[in-house]
Amino acid sequence: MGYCTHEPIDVERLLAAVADGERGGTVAFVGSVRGGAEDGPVAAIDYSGYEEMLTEEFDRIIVEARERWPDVAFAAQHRLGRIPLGEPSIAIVAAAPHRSEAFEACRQVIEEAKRRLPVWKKELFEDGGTRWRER
Amino acid sequence: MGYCTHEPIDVERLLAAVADGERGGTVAFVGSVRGGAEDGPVAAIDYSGYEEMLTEEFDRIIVEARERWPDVAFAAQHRLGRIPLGEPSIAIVAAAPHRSEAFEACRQVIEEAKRRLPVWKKELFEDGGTRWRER
Amino acid sequence: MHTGDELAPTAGTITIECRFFARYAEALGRDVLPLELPQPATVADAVRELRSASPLADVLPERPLAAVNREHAPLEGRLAHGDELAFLPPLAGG
Amino acid sequence: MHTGDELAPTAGTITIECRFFARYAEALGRDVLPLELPQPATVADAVRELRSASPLADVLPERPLAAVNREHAPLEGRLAHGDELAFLPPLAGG
Repeated sequence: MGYCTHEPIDVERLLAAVADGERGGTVAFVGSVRGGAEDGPVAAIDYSGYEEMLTEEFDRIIVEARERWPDVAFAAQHRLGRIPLGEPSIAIVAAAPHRSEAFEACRQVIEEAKRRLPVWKKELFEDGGTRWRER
Repeated sequence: MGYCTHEPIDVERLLAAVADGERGGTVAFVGSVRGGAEDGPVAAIDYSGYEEMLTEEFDRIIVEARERWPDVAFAAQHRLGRIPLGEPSIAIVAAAPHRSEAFEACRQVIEEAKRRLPVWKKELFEDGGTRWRER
Repeated sequence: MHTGDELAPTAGTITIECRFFARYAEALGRDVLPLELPQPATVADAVRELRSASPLADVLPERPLAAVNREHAPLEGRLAHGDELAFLPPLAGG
Repeated sequence: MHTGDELAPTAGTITIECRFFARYAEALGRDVLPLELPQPATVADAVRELRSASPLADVLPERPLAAVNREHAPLEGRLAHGDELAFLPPLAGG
């Protein structure tokens, strides 16, 4: 399962990828497309990425997290392309023997992903207009 | 959707219950049945609860969390009955406009749930033996 | 809860419904027990009364976790006629 | 990455592949541009060279976010022949 997908993210499948009988606590972060632009109602967001780097950088982020939390299993995906409002654009799953590690590890991975993944958002307004959304 | 279920927990359905275009950050905690008993291999755990109180207490926990984080939407379920190793026994979902609130709110609800929900676990060993598991 | 005509108190007493769960219910062989107590009565009074005879003396600790009407209650919690008093073994949920 | 025979350098120079994304690519009307630089060269040297002529002067900031061979790189980062130098508009992932 690659880090990068152009299909809807299947969170259940990510959860299944890390499930086992020894890791009792799993934390998932799911980031979804939000409206809230000033210029009008957003219908969807077009996510574009530097895909080769996205995959490598996501892997580096998870390798770093695994160094810090060796007992934690991770699964993660970023969706690219046109994503309708309310649908997930990113999901991070961390499964650990104890829940505090799962919370911390999941949090670190999403913070690093937001900071480092080469992804850009273009808002698609209902009236047909577009705008790059930069945080 | 009640807080209490005797069927497998459908995390995707809990995520869908809190999804909307304004809450971009959703955190889910999923607690699964772990092995790790000293007395032999655990095949499953039989979860029993004081169901009427479980429902009321879960509701109080979430009302308290909603007072602290008014913008956060919650969904939660505890499964009872015989649960095989590795399957979810509890899931808490918190969706917020910003992810730090979603992490904090989800964490508070699982901590309170672990501390307050009237639920008990009986380990079912592969050799047919049983034992109450108390933390 | 002050309903329950079937639990009509004698003068100066209340009748409550005690419930037992998990390890307590298993050891006791039952999960419900009506209990009559002189007024005023607390959770601690109910525990003392129950522990005055076996097999409950062996099952119920001196300071068990308790809930009154489906809400966690301290040992000093006051009981009313018709209350549901539940004794909870150490919780292990989640 | 020191492959890429198609980018054979002239004496004392290196050739790199510049890549542009999102807003940069849109404003520029293209997403790839080969660039020859005198050795030794840094990311900052490439930025200066690119910004010396429009339309890139209007598109690329003086201190853009950059990646060399698919890894975030500082402006002082050294470039080698055949490197892939990507210019990244402010990130907005997740």
